[in-house]
Amino acid sequence: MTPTPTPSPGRTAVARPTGTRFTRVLGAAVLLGMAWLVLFGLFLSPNDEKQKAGVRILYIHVPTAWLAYLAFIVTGVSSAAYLFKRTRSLTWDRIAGASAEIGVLFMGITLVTGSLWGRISWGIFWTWDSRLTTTAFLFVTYIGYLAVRNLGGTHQQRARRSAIIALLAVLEVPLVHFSVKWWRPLHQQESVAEGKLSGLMLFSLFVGLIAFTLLYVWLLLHRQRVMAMEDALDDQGLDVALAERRAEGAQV
Amino acid sequence: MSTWRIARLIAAKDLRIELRSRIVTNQVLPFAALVMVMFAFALDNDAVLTRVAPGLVWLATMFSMLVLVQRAFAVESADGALDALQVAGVRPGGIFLGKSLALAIELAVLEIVLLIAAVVLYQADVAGSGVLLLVATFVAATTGLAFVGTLYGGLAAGAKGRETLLPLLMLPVVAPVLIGATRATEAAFGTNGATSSEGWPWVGLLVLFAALFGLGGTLAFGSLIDE
Amino acid sequence: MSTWRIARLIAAKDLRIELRSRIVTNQVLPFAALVMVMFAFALDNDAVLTRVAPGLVWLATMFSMLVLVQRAFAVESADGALDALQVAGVRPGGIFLGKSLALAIELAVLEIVLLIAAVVLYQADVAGSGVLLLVATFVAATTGLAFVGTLYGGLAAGAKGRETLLPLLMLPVVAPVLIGATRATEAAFGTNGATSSEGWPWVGLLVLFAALFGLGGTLAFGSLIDE
Amino acid sequence: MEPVVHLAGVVAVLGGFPVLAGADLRVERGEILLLRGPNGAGKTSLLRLCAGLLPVERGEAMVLGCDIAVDRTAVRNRVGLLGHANGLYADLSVADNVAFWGATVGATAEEVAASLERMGLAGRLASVPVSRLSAGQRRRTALACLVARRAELWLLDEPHAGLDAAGRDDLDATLRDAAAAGATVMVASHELERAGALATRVVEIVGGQVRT
Amino acid sequence: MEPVVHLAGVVAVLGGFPVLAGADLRVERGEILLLRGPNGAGKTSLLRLCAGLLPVERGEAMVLGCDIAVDRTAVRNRVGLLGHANGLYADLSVADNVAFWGATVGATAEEVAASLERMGLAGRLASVPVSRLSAGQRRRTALACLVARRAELWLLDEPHAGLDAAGRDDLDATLRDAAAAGATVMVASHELERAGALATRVVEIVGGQVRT
Ligand code: HEM
Ligand SMILES: Nc1ncnc2c1ncn2[C@@H]1O[C@H](COP(=O)(O)OP(=O)(O)OP(=O)(O)O)[C@@H](O)[C@H]1O
Ligand SMILES: Nc1ncnc2c1ncn2[C@@H]1O[C@H](COP(=O)(O)OP(=O)(O)OP(=O)(O)O)[C@@H](O)[C@H]1O
Ligand SMILES: [Mg+2]
Ligand SMILES: [Mg+2]
Repeated sequence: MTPTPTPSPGRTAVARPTGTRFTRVLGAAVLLGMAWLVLFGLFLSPNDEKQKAGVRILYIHVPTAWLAYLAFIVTGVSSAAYLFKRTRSLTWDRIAGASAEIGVLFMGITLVTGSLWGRISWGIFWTWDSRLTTTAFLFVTYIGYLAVRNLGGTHQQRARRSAIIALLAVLEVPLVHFSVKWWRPLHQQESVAEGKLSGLMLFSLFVGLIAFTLLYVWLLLHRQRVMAMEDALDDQGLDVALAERRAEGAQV
Repeated sequence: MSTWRIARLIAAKDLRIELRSRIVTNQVLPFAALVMVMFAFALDNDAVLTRVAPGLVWLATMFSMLVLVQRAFAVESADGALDALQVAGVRPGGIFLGKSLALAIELAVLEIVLLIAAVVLYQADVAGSGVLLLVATFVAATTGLAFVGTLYGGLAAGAKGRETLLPLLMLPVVAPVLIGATRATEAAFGTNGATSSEGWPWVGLLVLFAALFGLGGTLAFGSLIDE
Repeated sequence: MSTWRIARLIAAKDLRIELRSRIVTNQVLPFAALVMVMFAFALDNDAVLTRVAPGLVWLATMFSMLVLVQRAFAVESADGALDALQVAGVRPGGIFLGKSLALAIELAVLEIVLLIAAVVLYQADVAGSGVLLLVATFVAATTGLAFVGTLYGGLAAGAKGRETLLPLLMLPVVAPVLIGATRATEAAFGTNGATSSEGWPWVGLLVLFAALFGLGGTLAFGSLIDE
Repeated sequence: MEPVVHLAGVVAVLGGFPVLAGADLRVERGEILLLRGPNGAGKTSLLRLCAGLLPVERGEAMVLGCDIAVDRTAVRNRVGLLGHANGLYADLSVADNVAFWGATVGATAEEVAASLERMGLAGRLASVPVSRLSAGQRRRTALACLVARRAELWLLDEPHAGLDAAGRDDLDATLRDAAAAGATVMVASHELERAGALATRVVEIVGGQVRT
Repeated sequence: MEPVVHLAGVVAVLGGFPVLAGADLRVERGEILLLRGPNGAGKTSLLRLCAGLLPVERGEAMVLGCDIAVDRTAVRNRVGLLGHANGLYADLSVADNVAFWGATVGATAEEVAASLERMGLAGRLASVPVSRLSAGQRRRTALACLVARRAELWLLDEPHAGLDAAGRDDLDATLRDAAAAGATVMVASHELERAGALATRVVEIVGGQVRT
């Protein structure tokens, strides 16, 4: 990630746009990747013998799920990086926050696509399969995490609080991943890893994976820069507020 | 100043506080949804679930309601505002109706979400004819719950250890609502082959209940809240 | 002053407050029992009940626990005592351990009652061999719950709308405990023909969980509570 | 003319403790009465009793012509009480709070604005939520709410506490005006110089009784 | 000798509002410093900052030789704070409260008894639960807890408010003794006569700054 300097002179920070050449190229790549995903996912890849065209949901469902994992892990790692004295910087906190937001978004997509798929292949939107439930919990946990980020206090307080929550929350990811092993599942077992997918399906899945990965990185970069600017704005607002506050004295 | 104007005044105040603090939308709703998920998980067994879905909707409503009522009176007794209200000569009946109104509105929002959750999560679905019944049930039950909640919330507000006294006081009283609403909802959902016609008597019970506590509260609230 | 001595000091204080106010015994216990009865109402169907009894015990525990945790921190933040505690330089780790300890003791009392209630109400019965498993489960789960409760209770104590933020934060996290404890208890009760040997892995999970939050809390509590 | 407050041998009990142990007091219309006395003497209790918040155990107590030993609620909408607590809604803004309490007696927007003005809360502070005020600013807000209530009998419990010099002047002026306009004021306070200068009469309360 | 409190251009923020807007202050050992200033000036904020309860946003702040801008927790067990709130446990008796706070610094039973004595709480009141005390009696209890804490730096926010004449004398005596014994005392108050007589130095706070 390209770290943004902690925003002391707010104005300059705000004047700077969130795009750089790199992110523009990246954005183009994202569009391209999505186009490929549509091409392969909807047209080139074959129907599944059991699930017919329904299987095509896979190309969104699984990548978003995995990217959500990644996002949450990134949140955890950068939270740790923040807590670790020598690397302490609000940039880590912002990355953590941004990543969590994207993760929640992706996990949401997983849930929606999943339940749609469930309607198709199981005939129901939702069931108390272990993976589905644990996924739901993971989703809520990170909503809670975002709520904690909004508790207020100084930036440092926000960072410290949420970092701890993040470190505790990330432990749920393996819980979701292995849930299919631990509890009687209805949900798919590991099928990709065991190579149960036909070549073209697998390829389409990887296209999707790459496309969403690019999207994730792109979103992350922009989001955390926007956050940096928000923080900068706070500080800038503080300068104005300080002037007013001092004026209180004069008028007395 | 008429009791009714005071009620409006207080309901408006409570709702404004809610708007400012966003508690219901940001926290109670997720909580309620979560409660449903918890139930579902604790009894993970679809056969069971769909059968008991109506009951769970109401259980979840009730637990979330406990939170709401607590909040509603925490706001009053935090800084001795309840005293001030009394001295302000605000008619107890007015306070009661006002707070009930606000509570009912918040509850309604809550239940709609829970209902949707139930339909999605537990694959409960409403038989066409049942819709009317369902609406009737919800209106009656909500009113009743709001009245009971306010009545006992007010009673507990004075006492110390409020947060724990409240559930104790409320749950047993609410049991009839729970049963009535559950049965009526089952009828509406057509669970266990119940037909909506079977539901209406229950709605009757709910209405009776609501009327009873509405009246009781309006009359008795004064002597309940003043220490 | 050692962290542990402070923990004992605070636990003693909390328990004394409890003794004086009799909240757990007079209010939370009945509440918990009530919750069980409510469940019984909501899903009145013996076949189902016995099957889901273990899950219900833990659901009830959790809801009662929400009440307890709220109370535990209402006591602190009512008159700004949490501030005072911090200024008193009382080590956050100590506060955490102390309040967890008190909470765990209160929870234990609670669970025993619930368990008995379950056995009586739902005709659940413990397979002789399961007793040890059951005890282990309860100890591990209780510790875990106490840690989680204290951790998030402390976090929410500063925030406004505390009473509602708490459940949102806590429930998803305690879900694993709920699952683990339920499965282990099922094994102990021999529900659905589970044998107690199946239970032990779950106890392992519970212990892991408790250790995790115990450690996390002791280290991180300070930065969570300071506003 | 009948007194605004007339207590004879009033006994009041809280949790088994006689907070008032036979209090006799007579307050005429337009008076500003200062209640002084050591901590735990019963000043707050006396004020709360006059406001109809504390049941009369024994003795007779007439307030504004109502016998509060019989019916405590009758007087309520005619008295205004500022206790040790402020009775404000922390999530609402200063203006919203004053507006609400004003509305309970049907005060108009102008009257509300006037009350804010009176306690120096117009301007930036008016729109700040109470949860973000300093102690003294909260006290001012509570006073503004009281002013907006336009009561016949004002009961104030240590109103000066927490107020700065300007606030105290605002307060004293407000109370004098109220008394001049025919209201009756009872103030419990430990700031004898300040409150003494304000009061038209001083009584001392000791051990739940009024010493005369 | 280094100062007990040394603030230079300290800025502190609450909910986006700069409660302290560049405060400079230097307090020597053994001083009794009076902080005066209008409501909302920042007195409470300043005291809370010195107690390590309010994070330092900008500027440098040394308290008892610890840099609280870096680590706020270091000073905590060496300062004692009496805020607007009392920080008491309502269900516990007066004695239990004081004993608990005393225990946090390992005070002996004698020292606890002495602190109760000091604030005139020995006897009946000692065993009464705080929830049944009058406002002033609670304030006394809070002060007794503070005394039992034997801090190096005492921070008091309007300690006189709510105390009766006797209580104020007890308080002043206590603070003088503490200062004489080498502690440092900072008092925020609006009761300028009373607190002014007590203080060895007075500074005025306005608009989040210390006016000199
Ligand atoms: C709401 C319902 C659903 C949710 C919440 C959900 C959630 C998830 C999650 C979190 C993963 C990532 C698993 C991991 O690798 O750790 C996943 C993977 C997968 N899901 Fe779903 N899913 C749902 C429904 C479905 C349905 C209906 C199907 C197909 C019948 C399906 C098929 C798959 C497949 C094939 C994978 C890849 C498995 C692997 O190789 O690991 N899912 N799902
Ligand atoms: N939580 C908060 N959020 C935002 N602003 C706050 C908050 N608390 C206090 N303030 C503001 O900070 C300023 C200083 O508050 P502070 O309590 O320090 O004043 P003070 O000098 O103690 O006043 P008083 O004499 O009334 O106690 C006030 O203007 C107040 O409005
Ligand atoms: N809830 C209660 N239960 C039992 N006794 C109480 C209760 N509240 C107050 N008391 C006792 O009643 C007496 C009078 O209390 P009150 O608050 O009227 O005193 P006060 O004159 O206002 O004192 P202060 O100057 O400290 O405010 C006190 O001795 C107190 O201990
Ligand atoms: Mg008093
Ligand atoms: Mg202050």
